[in-house]
Amino acid sequence: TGNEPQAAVSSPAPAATEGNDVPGEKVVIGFSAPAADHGWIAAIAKNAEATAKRYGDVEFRPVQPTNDVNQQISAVESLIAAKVNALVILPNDGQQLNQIARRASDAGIPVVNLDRVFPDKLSYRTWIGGDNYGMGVAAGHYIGAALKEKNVADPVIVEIQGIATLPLTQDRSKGFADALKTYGFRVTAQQDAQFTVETGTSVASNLLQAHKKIDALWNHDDDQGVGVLAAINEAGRNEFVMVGGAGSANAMREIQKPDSVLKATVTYSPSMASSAVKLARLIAQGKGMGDLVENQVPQSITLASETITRENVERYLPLGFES
Amino acid sequence: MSELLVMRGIVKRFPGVRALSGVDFSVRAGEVHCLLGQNGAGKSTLIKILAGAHRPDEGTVTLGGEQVRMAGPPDAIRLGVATIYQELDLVDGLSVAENVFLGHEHATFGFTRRRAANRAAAALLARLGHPEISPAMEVGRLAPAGKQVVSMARALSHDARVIVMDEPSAALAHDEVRGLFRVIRELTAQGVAVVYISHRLEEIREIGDRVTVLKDGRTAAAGLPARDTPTGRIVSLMTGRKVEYVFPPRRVAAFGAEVLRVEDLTVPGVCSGVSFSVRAGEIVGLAGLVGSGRTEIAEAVYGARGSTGRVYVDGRPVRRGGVKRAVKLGMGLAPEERKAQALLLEESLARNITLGSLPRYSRLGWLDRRRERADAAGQIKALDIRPPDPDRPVRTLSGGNQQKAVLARWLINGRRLLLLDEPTRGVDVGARAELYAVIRGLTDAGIGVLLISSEVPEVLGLADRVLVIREGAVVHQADAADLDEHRVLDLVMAAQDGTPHKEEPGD
Amino acid sequence: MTNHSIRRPGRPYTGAGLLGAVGRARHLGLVAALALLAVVGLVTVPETFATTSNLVTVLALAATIGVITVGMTFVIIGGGIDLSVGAVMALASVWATTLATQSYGPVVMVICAVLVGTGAGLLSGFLISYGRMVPFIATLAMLVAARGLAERMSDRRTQLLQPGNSALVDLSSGRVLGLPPIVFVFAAVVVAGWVVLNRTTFGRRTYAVGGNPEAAKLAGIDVRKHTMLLYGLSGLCCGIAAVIIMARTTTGSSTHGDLYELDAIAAVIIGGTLLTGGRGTIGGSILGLLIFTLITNLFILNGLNTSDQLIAKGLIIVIAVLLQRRSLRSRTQRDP
Amino acid sequence: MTNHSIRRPGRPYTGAGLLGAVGRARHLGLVAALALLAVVGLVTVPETFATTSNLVTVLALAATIGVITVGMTFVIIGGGIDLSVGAVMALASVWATTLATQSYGPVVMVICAVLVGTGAGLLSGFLISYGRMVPFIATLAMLVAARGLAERMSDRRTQLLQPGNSALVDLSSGRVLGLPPIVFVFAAVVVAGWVVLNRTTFGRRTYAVGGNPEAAKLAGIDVRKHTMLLYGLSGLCCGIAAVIIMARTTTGSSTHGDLYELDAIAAVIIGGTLLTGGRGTIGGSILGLLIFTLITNLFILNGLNTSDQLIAKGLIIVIAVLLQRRSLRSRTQRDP
Ligand SMILES: Nc1ncnc2c1ncn2[C@@H]1O[C@H](COP(=O)(O)OP(=O)(O)OP(=O)(O)O)[C@@H](O)[C@H]1O
Ligand SMILES: Nc1ncnc2c1ncn2[C@@H]1O[C@H](COP(=O)(O)OP(=O)(O)OP(=O)(O)O)[C@@H](O)[C@H]1O
Ligand SMILES: [Mg+2]
Ligand SMILES: [Mg+2]
Repeated sequence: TGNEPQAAVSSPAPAATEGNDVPGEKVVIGFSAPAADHGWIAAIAKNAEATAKRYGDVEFRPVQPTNDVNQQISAVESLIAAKVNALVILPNDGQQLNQIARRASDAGIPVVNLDRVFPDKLSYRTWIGGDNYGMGVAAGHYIGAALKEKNVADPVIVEIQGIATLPLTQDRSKGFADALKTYGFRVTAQQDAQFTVETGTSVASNLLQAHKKIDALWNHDDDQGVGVLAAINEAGRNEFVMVGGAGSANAMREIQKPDSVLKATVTYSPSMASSAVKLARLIAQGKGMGDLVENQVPQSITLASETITRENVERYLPLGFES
Repeated sequence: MSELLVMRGIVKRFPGVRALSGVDFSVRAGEVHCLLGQNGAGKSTLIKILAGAHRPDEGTVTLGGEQVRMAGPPDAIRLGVATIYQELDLVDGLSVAENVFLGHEHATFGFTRRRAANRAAAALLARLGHPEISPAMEVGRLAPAGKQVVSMARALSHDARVIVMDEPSAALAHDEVRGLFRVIRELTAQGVAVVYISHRLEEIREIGDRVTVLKDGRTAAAGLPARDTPTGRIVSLMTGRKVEYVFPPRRVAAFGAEVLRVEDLTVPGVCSGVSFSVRAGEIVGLAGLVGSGRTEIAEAVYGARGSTGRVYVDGRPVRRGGVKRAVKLGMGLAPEERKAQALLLEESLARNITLGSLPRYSRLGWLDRRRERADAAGQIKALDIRPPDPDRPVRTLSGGNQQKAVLARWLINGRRLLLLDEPTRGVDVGARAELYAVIRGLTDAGIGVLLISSEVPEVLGLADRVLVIREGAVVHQADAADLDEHRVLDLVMAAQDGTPHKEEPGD
Repeated sequence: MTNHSIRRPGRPYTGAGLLGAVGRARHLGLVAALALLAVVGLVTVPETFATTSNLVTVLALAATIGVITVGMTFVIIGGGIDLSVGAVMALASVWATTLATQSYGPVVMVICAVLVGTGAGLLSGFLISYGRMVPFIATLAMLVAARGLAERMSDRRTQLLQPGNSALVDLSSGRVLGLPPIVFVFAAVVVAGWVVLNRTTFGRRTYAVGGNPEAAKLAGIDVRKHTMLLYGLSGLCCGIAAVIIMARTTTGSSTHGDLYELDAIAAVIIGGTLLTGGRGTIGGSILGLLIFTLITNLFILNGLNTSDQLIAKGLIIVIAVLLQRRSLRSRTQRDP
Repeated sequence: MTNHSIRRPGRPYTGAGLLGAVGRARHLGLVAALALLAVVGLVTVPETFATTSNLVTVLALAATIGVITVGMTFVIIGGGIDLSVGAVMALASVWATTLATQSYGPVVMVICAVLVGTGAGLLSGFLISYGRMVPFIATLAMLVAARGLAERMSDRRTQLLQPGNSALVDLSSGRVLGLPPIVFVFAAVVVAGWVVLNRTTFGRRTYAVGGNPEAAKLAGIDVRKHTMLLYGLSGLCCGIAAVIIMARTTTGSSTHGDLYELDAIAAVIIGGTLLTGGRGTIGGSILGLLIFTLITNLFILNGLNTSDQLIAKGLIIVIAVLLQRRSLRSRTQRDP
């Protein structure tokens, strides 16, 4: 929804970190992420860049985003060769890029691993990312509770995943299934889309045909959710509860509407990219995190996955990303 | 009589070749003007300039007293010049009627009026003596002769002042040429000028009024009377030397052992129960009308077409395993449509020549390119292929030289048996005589030849023995010396009412 | 004269009346494959498959690529190929949903999408016919550039339709005679495509340009202009497809139509159009497309997972084509 | 022998020694484009572009698709097309990294990848030559099925190399004469491809089969078998590429090689090989590929934003091709 004027970059106000925000030594931060072919990743890239720009002591060096692992490896290689002071990497696949991250670390360049995790702890200095499993759990709990409340027995629960081959998708689904199990429910049907609006529409419209009555639907990604909602409206269906994922501004506005099937979304905020750049700067400058006692930035930071509903949506709106 | 069309000082250069270097050519209304010349003399190039398909580098074209400049084929069509090209210029996926009217369709606001087009096409086809060709039929399903008829219908469909025909008879059978001539006479009677290109001198004698001879891209002689100029003079104008338009003498010695033996060959729907044999040193000719199934017989013998029956080369069976086995056993086929079936047009002459004998030049798959080139060059010289440049893409050679390249492919490779399907189609008089000598020379070396030709004199003159094919069956078999043209034509065209022709034993 | 004597009897020329029958026979394999899929649907998911709403869903799904497939059929019959269709559709959808365009209302948006599509198509066509570029490369360049431009224009965001323009959404969610209007748009494009291809000089010349460009040129056809127009037509179809996708997803986005080129080309080729040009039918392409769409629909109705879907899809393609080949072979027997 | 007598004087025999010169002339446009890119690199990012490590990066990146491009060149010269390359590479990488295979050590893994690739290629080839399927469709089916199978085998997970098999990783991270071994693998495949295409009967037949299959058949070449072998060769290259990608990423995955088919085909065509078959060179394909790789590299070094990159890439493709066309036209003038 790029039609609205761009909301301010979603990152927490630098209140307590005042001390850390004073200019330090000049550092070059390299940044590599998958191709920004959908809203969430686009928000990641934008947040990272915008945050970097706010610091006079940071030279931001993004490389061509790509969905090809082979190319991302080369991109990171070129950053290593350019001897940047720190690297922020959101790999297409943590395992496939592990080797090159490891090479960076071995070359003395601290790597801030964003979101998709490298299997080898020697490959990165700090990991920051969302909680995919937790997302599934949050969505599962919301749906489980809602259905229990309505006293539905043997509910039809449909899940629309993102790209099926990503580990994060598998984590989300596992969390979702595990949480549902605690209510004695299970997923009736599961299909994967490609994180794009259009694939969301086609998968959803077919799924709606397969199940004439649905009780709950979890869609992993609010970007493709635009398409899923379009398909639901087109089919004129509203008998079920829908939960989204990631927390886009658009989804939040939808949640605000009383008649929308979208009742909630579980966050997976791209603000993590802003934090990652901040962390990279601190690490490169040898600083710690102001609020913490330690002198150094921690080794891993997992964002909580929060559940946004009509009750609390006002609070989250400013953080929502425009998909 | 005034000249309707005058071309003066026409020069056309292609990269590396000067196809025309100053041609003068003029045609009167109501005459049939024949254009003669060896392969590569520049006939097709000249008429393509007339048709607007090529732009001349120098020279002028005057039509009806006005100098014209043609930017493309539409200009020529508008000025009243219609052309039947040497290479069939039809679209296989369209119907006969659509091909006839391609570019000037019967249409209202862009919507085609198919009924009107079909009717008009049917009328044209009937005028050409082919009412049996349906205007709605897909052209791709027609035999070459049928396509030629459609090309002619297209030329007639334009209200033309000049109709150019580039070797229209090459794909036609004897009686079809007759139909063509009737139409040409009708046209000239209406004052249309016809430019007629052919390598068959008899045709020129019959239909032509005047003759212009091209040689090496220049006008060697213009406006000769077609009927009275002695053949020797025409040939020497074309070739620059004296060529005897005669067939080489037959061998008198006895033939060798049987090279090819065909028993009970049947191609479903085309031919059935065909049996014959070819002996070493013998030329066996297949005479028949277009569509009688001669090509299919040759292809079936060669293993390129599904069939039943038995084929032996030197007593060894050639069945299953297809063409590869046939080639291995020493057969070679020069197919009827050389561009579509024989040549790699973009590849060099040398590579085309050695295509059939790659195993000869390879050791463990590795090519001995020096020997390959040397052998190819040898054949180019032996057959006098012009220009004698082994690296020139075959596409840029004239038709006759392309045909020689196909022959060279098999000569290089020491064959036991050659199947030649219309080997002289589109080949000029001089080259033809050379080809005849080459073919005869092969048999002297002990090779057997199966010759298919639609020109009866050629079959009679070159073959030792003739098989007459009608509707896919051998209806007669005799020594060539015992047959004459009338007898053969009688045999090939005999009505289907249980004709009394008995099969006679060979020899 | 005596010509009848030179034709072997028993081998009649296929006359006009028979052409239709041949046409039908030509698609026999495809129709068989489609019928087979329908039977599979009726057997495995009887209660959901044959419902009106499911058939509407299949048609609505087919509509977007379907419209593109019509344009692609023209291009391929004309001897070319258009890899840029998905990207051009995305660009058209993005351009039509910019705030500036949206402020003029739905009609202008539709016109904008169609113009952008046609313009992009004509540009590819220009590069191919006057710039003498290979179609594969020129349209690949257009693919890359159009996606890039779409990303730039949209700042990589999904552009939602403004509330005032919901008339556009009614194209998909409204019902006319029980069907969403986009299905009629799809049908109209198919019919128009068929008429143009079979009943106009433009269509017939397309066969000539693809089948034998040299002959077409000699017949006085402006092959270059015609080629350019073919790509323009394909672009026009992409523009219409953009309208459909906007109606269906309520958005314009640079990610729309990813890999549509492969699906459209595959549908055209399965439908019996030759990649070498000069032959093909709109009907075959649409049948090919419906097969693809139905396969996906059946898989999802049956709850198959995507990996298995992929394997099965590969097998089905092979089987459908082999079936078709068999039905073709029995008509025109060829040499081995 | 007596060759000198029949040669036209002004036109020297293009023997082995001169082949290079002709090759250079033929690819003049490509070389110019490459040089232009190099100049752009030297001007915009002088301190990073011309470093050894950057050149190694470029070559290592080019290696995977490069190997595939060699196979693709054969297939396209032979008149076909192979859409399945990326998927077959992925399948080979997954198969070779299953735990069962990994337990036999790196040598078996390499053999496994190569065999799987070749097998898949031969299967496509079989469908095309003996099943008479259109190459586009047969290899599309193989693409879909191979990805599905790879997803199934790997359970959609990325399969890491076991520590015991790190010898494979050395192919990418080790250095021989200052270069990673995969660069030598790439070079070896290119040289082998060139030799086979230009110096063996197999290569000569490939041109014949692609240029005029009917003529090839009548000249005694087993066109079907040869066609099948061509796809087998392409599959073999995919197997080798799988080894390279395993070395580079330390993983096997069903997502490897996504859309490599487009890149490889584009490189081949930019390199001057005709999609209609019968003509083309390995050298051109590799130049085409290096251009693509260099463009990417320059973009990375310059930190351009993606959308602009896409637009620029589209323009560069057009310019490179037009450049090449110009250099070609000046050599062989055409009629209007
Ligand atoms: N497009 C072309 N490019 C290069 N050379 C050409 C081209 N067309 C014709 N030529 C050359 O021009 C010369 C004249 O060819 P043309 O086809 O006019 O001969 P022709 O008299 O029609 O011969 P034929 O009797 O064999 O048809 C030949 O040397 C031929 O190789
Ligand atoms: N591939 C084909 N499919 C259908 N019919 C064919 C095919 N090839 C040939 N025919 C038909 O078979 C018949 C025999 O043709 P064939 O070419 O053998 O005749 P021919 O005696 O060799 O005459 P020509 O002088 O033209 O070579 C013709 O009626 C022709 O139309
Ligand atoms: Mg000629
Ligand atoms: Mg014949």
